[in-house]
Amino acid sequence: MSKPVNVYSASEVSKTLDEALPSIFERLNYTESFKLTDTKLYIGYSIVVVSAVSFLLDKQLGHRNVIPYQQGLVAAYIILSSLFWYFKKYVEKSITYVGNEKKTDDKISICTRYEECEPKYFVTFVKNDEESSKLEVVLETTKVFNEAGYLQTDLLYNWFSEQLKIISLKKKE
Amino acid sequence: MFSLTQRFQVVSNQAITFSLVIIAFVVASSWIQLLYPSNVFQNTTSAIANVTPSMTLRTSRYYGSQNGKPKENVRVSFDLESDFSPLFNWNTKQIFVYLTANYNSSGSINEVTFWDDIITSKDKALVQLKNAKSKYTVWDLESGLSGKELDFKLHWNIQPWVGPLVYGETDISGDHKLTVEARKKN
Amino acid sequence: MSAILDEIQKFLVLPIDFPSQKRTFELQQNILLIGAIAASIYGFLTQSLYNTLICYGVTFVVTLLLVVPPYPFYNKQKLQWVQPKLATNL
Amino acid sequence: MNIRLELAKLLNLCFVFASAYMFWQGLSLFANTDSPIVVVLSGSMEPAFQRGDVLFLWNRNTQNKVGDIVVYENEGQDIPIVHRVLREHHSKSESQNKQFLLTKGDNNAVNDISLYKNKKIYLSKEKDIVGTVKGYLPQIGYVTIWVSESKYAKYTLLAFLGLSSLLGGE
Repeated sequence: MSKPVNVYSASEVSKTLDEALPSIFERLNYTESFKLTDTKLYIGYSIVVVSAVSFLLDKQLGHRNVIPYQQGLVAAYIILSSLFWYFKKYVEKSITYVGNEKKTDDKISICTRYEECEPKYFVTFVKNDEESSKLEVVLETTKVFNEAGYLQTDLLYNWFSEQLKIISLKKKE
Repeated sequence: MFSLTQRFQVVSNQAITFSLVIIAFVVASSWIQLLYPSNVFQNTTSAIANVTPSMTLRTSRYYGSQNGKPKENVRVSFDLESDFSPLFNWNTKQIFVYLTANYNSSGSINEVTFWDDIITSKDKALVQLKNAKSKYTVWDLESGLSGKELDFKLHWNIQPWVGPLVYGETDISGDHKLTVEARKKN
Repeated sequence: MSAILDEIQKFLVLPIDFPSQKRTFELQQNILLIGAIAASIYGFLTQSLYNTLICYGVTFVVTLLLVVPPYPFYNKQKLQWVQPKLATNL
Repeated sequence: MNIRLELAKLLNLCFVFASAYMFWQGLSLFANTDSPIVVVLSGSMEPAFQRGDVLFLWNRNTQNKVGDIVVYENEGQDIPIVHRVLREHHSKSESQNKQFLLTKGDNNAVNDISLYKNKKIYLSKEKDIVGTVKGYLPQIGYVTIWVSESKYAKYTLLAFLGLSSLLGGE
């Protein structure tokens, strides 16, 4: 087990749960799709590269000699940052996990969020991008963490497999 | 608010945010105090009299001489009166007042300082000088000052406790123009 | 070494319960807001920035004292978490 | 070990530095100067500016007036000096944008000629001036002086950073 978290911190708890999702779904026979994460990382690191170039230019050649380049770099930084912000807000939304069932190839996307000062983890499942299969549930974080701050992965696994059963039942109706 | 450090950070951030608002209020209110009840940018007056120049020749680099050629250095003595107390409000740390002269020479436009003073409190804001000597000895960039017409002005600059620096010029009365006599060739 | 650091870290986290988190957040916001307004007005009326600084500084210290320490009454509504027995089963 | 998770964590850390640096760079371009914010290091402008005060500079003006407080750097020296313009001389023709300045610290007895390099007796607005002081915040910058000059302060800061990163959990 990794480091314990402060269970009275809604953000830390939710982050730990987010990070546990891939391994849980691995056990549930899903393969993760990294499209969103990778796009985000590409944009993010291009921002870092732009700033690094700007920094090195300034240090090596001096501010006065590279003003036109710096203007370009600052413009690129602003554009990329707004792109990053747009991507996070409107494309990724709060999707933390996307994966496919290994046999049936059913796609599942999971959005998660938390609210300050509440021991709750809000999870929304969407199967195969169908609006009808949408399932919104709330996980009481008191049920998967112990007082010392360790995540009980088995309990979390059980909870998620139950939810998946509910979704598949819902579809048959 | 979930841990000791986080609580400390939240309180500090909040305090910094509000202190920026306080600073904005201080800057805005002191600016308004400069405009009302009387607009100090227009209504600060000064009177100058008895401006008399004296000239010496110097050969030091620190007195404008280059390549060993002697340079004309001019000092003036003068009477000056002005009241700067309306410039003091809660955001005034000090006022810097300076007496300058403008003149034109063949190729350039020039402004030079003859005298300045720092006023640190409202009690000392009344400037009354009799036969005062200029603090600086002044030379011209190119040739010399003989024959140049000097036009004296009294400026002020408020250094605030926080915020932007404020500059202004007094409405000067009295005989503030002076032509420096040509040096007698001997 | 890291075990000791973990101990220190655990010891210094000092959490408070969820309702108190909400309460302290609102509390510090309100006190600081009122303090800031009072400091501005008091300083302006006395025409002294020093008074503003002192007034606001006192507000800040008071807020810190009220909000930062994990007083017992901020920890009355602790929750029931998963029993540690299960942890050993893992 | 999940490589994407580690990369995302590293990205967050990089963003802190990147955004701070790009903000500074943007401000430099906006104010057209290589250091838009300076911390006062000497007492030569006391009582107007004390050590540790933070000054905001602007360098889009083509000329300075007498009385302006300017920051200049001598050629080959990286020490910015904050002093007041005592005299200005600029040419009559608009096309020739040259201006010569003589500066002095309010708290100094004499002008700055002895500070200028290469036997100059004037500064060039275009070449030597870093910026004109427009705004002022008191004492905030004292931390930087304190850290760069006292080794105890350096250790205290390091200890504080270490402790806060330890307690922050990230």
